Amino acid sequence: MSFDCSDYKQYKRLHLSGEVDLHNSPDVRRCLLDILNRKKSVIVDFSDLTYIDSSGMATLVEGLNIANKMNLTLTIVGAKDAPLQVLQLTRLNQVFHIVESLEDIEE
Amino acid sequence: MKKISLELIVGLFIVFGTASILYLSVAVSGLSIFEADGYHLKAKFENSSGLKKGAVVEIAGVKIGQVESINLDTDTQESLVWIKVQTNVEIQDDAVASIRTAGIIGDKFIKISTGGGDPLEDGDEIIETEPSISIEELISKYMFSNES
Amino acid sequence: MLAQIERLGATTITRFEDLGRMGIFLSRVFSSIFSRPFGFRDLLKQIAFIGASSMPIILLSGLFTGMVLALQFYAVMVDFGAVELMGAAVSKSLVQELGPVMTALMVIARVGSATCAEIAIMRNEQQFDALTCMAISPYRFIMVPRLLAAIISLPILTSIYNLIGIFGGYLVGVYLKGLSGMAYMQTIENSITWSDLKMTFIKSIIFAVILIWIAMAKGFFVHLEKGVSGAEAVGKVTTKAVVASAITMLFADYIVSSFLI
Amino acid sequence: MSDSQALIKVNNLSSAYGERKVLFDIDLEVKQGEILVVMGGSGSGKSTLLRNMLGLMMPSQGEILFNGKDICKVNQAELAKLRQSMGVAFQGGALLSSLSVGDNIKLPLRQHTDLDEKTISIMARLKLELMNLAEYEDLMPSELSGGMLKRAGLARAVIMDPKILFFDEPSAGLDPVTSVELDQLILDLREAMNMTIIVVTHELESAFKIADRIAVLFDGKLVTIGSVEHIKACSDERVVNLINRKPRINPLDADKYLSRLTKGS
Repeated sequence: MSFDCSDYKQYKRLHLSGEVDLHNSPDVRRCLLDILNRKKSVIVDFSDLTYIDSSGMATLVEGLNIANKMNLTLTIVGAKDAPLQVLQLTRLNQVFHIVESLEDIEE
Repeated sequence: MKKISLELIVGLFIVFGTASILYLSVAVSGLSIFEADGYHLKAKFENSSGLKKGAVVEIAGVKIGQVESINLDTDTQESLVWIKVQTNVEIQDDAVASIRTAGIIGDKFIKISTGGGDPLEDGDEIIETEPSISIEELISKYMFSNES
Repeated sequence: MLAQIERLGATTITRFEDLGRMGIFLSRVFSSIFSRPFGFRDLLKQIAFIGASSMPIILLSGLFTGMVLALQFYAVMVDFGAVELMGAAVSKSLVQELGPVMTALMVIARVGSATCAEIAIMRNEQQFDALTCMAISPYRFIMVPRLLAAIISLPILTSIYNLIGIFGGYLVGVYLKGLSGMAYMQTIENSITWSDLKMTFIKSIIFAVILIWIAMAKGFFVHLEKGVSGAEAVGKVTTKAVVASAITMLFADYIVSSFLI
Repeated sequence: MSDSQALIKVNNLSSAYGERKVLFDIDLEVKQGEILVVMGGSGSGKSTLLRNMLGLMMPSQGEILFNGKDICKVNQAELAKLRQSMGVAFQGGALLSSLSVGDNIKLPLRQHTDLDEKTISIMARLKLELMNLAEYEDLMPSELSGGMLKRAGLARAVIMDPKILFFDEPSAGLDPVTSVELDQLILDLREAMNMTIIVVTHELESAFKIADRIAVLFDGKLVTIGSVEHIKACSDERVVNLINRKPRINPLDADKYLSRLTKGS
């Protein structure tokens, strides 16, 4: 698993690739909370993500909650396959703002 | 609320329990954690049978110290008893130390009858002593006097 | 005749097997004490249950034991003119013998039975299987907090029992029989030695291990009970645990006393 | 599912309680992502097979391989690691009676991971939501009904997102609606998480609905194993009886019957 953080328009883009599981979700969490603490809206890029477990999902839920409180946004981009199915199974697809590709994000 | 009460209960229990353990060991059994102030005197007895380490030393029925050690003085074949006396109590060089018994079958203790001479200092010896009183003497005492 | 001998042999073997199983159980519990993570909250819960909640019964029984002791010693000692020594007599019997033994009996009745039944029900409901399948050792997770809580609680309860018993003796001796309070306390101070206190502690710790061990092990092996199952088996092992721990405790009391007196 | 490599292999397994043998030479394989249903009447040895596969009971003979490792032979540390990738939902839930439902579900995470308490709490709630148990988090197990306990047990079993899920009697004692929901949930879990699921049951309907393959046990022997169609088409008398729910008929010997009834008098 690897993740990197870059700027995209006025957002911060958190790009996850590979598998997010119990062992590396704390790293993702630290990075996500750090971005939100700096009052930046986040785009979580799922396009290269092959698997995300519930600890990863829980991390994103926590992030979304913080973002909403601070009037920021957390958007998931390019979810497909297994990660998308996990979102659907837990019905989190109705909670997160999910778009298909980066171009769909409004300014 | 529930969480606080669990810690509180256990905390109280342990504090209360430790206090009673301390009380048992310090107050009841007379063990002192901090060495009480005092000075040491020695006395030689012809016979100290029944006297134990920690036994009470008293003047006029008041506890003023305790027995520290009991050994045999190999020169004189007498019993060498070291006692510790509270600092504020003066014992004179002509005082008499005698070993007595509380009741008929009670514990032995050392009774000191004070004199009028110069005060003794740490390490001095009480010269005049009376040994343990034998049971026969005790009975005769009971029969002929009302002193208890 | 031959059949009877055979049966006797079989029962003996079963008994030895039971004992061996319980021994292995205890050694596993002890060797799990230092494995991580340590359940500190569980330990607190168990101290609250074994120790703190036993206070009322300990205070009451200690008080009455002390009072009865004082009455009886008075009746005997008054004939010898030795009533001044009542404090010594009451405190010596409490600290050396009655304190640890009575406290342990009270805790067996209150905690031993409850622990045995609880663990037996956990076994019946497959809770230990579930723990094992979650890679959580039942010894570390369930047994160790109970063992440690018993080892911590019993000496404390015993001390409280001793003190309250001495106080009970004081009440009877001083207020009922007119002894001097000073004399009562003075003889206690003279007669109780460090080795008496050591005895109280050693006994209470040994009793703690015995009672919690037997309660836990009997409950843990409820499924091996022959001819009974379910609720009936829970009842049966609980009774067995109470009887066995009381007897083992008294036996150990004799052994320890004969070594330490 | 396209991956046809066997995740679990049971070779020549026999098991016994003391002298009484209950399993005889069982051979079976479970593939990655497959749902295998083990079926049989009561006393057929299906629970014993499950206990053996979980390492709760030592087989008297044979081996059980997970990814090629025999669970009877691996050391404690490896066994613990293996078990963290397995989830087990027991028949009655087997929740610890001293912990609340929420704490029960969080237990494996608290014991085995260093995750933040906030993450753990959200993870537990996600699973509770999945099982329709959201409002029961703070209740004690004794306050729940049998069906809820079973679902809470399942929530705990999947809290670590295991690769393999064992489920003992999912629909026993449940009302039909809950039972259907639970079947759907098993299918969803496989779909979303690619779990390998082994279900032990005696319920025909649910077995036919969820199973990729069904193994039928009878008196401790594996009668047949195969797809639902294979089982439905199977001509073995024992399987047919099981499917058609025919009572067992023992041929009656009138004299022996009479002597059995009047034995001892």
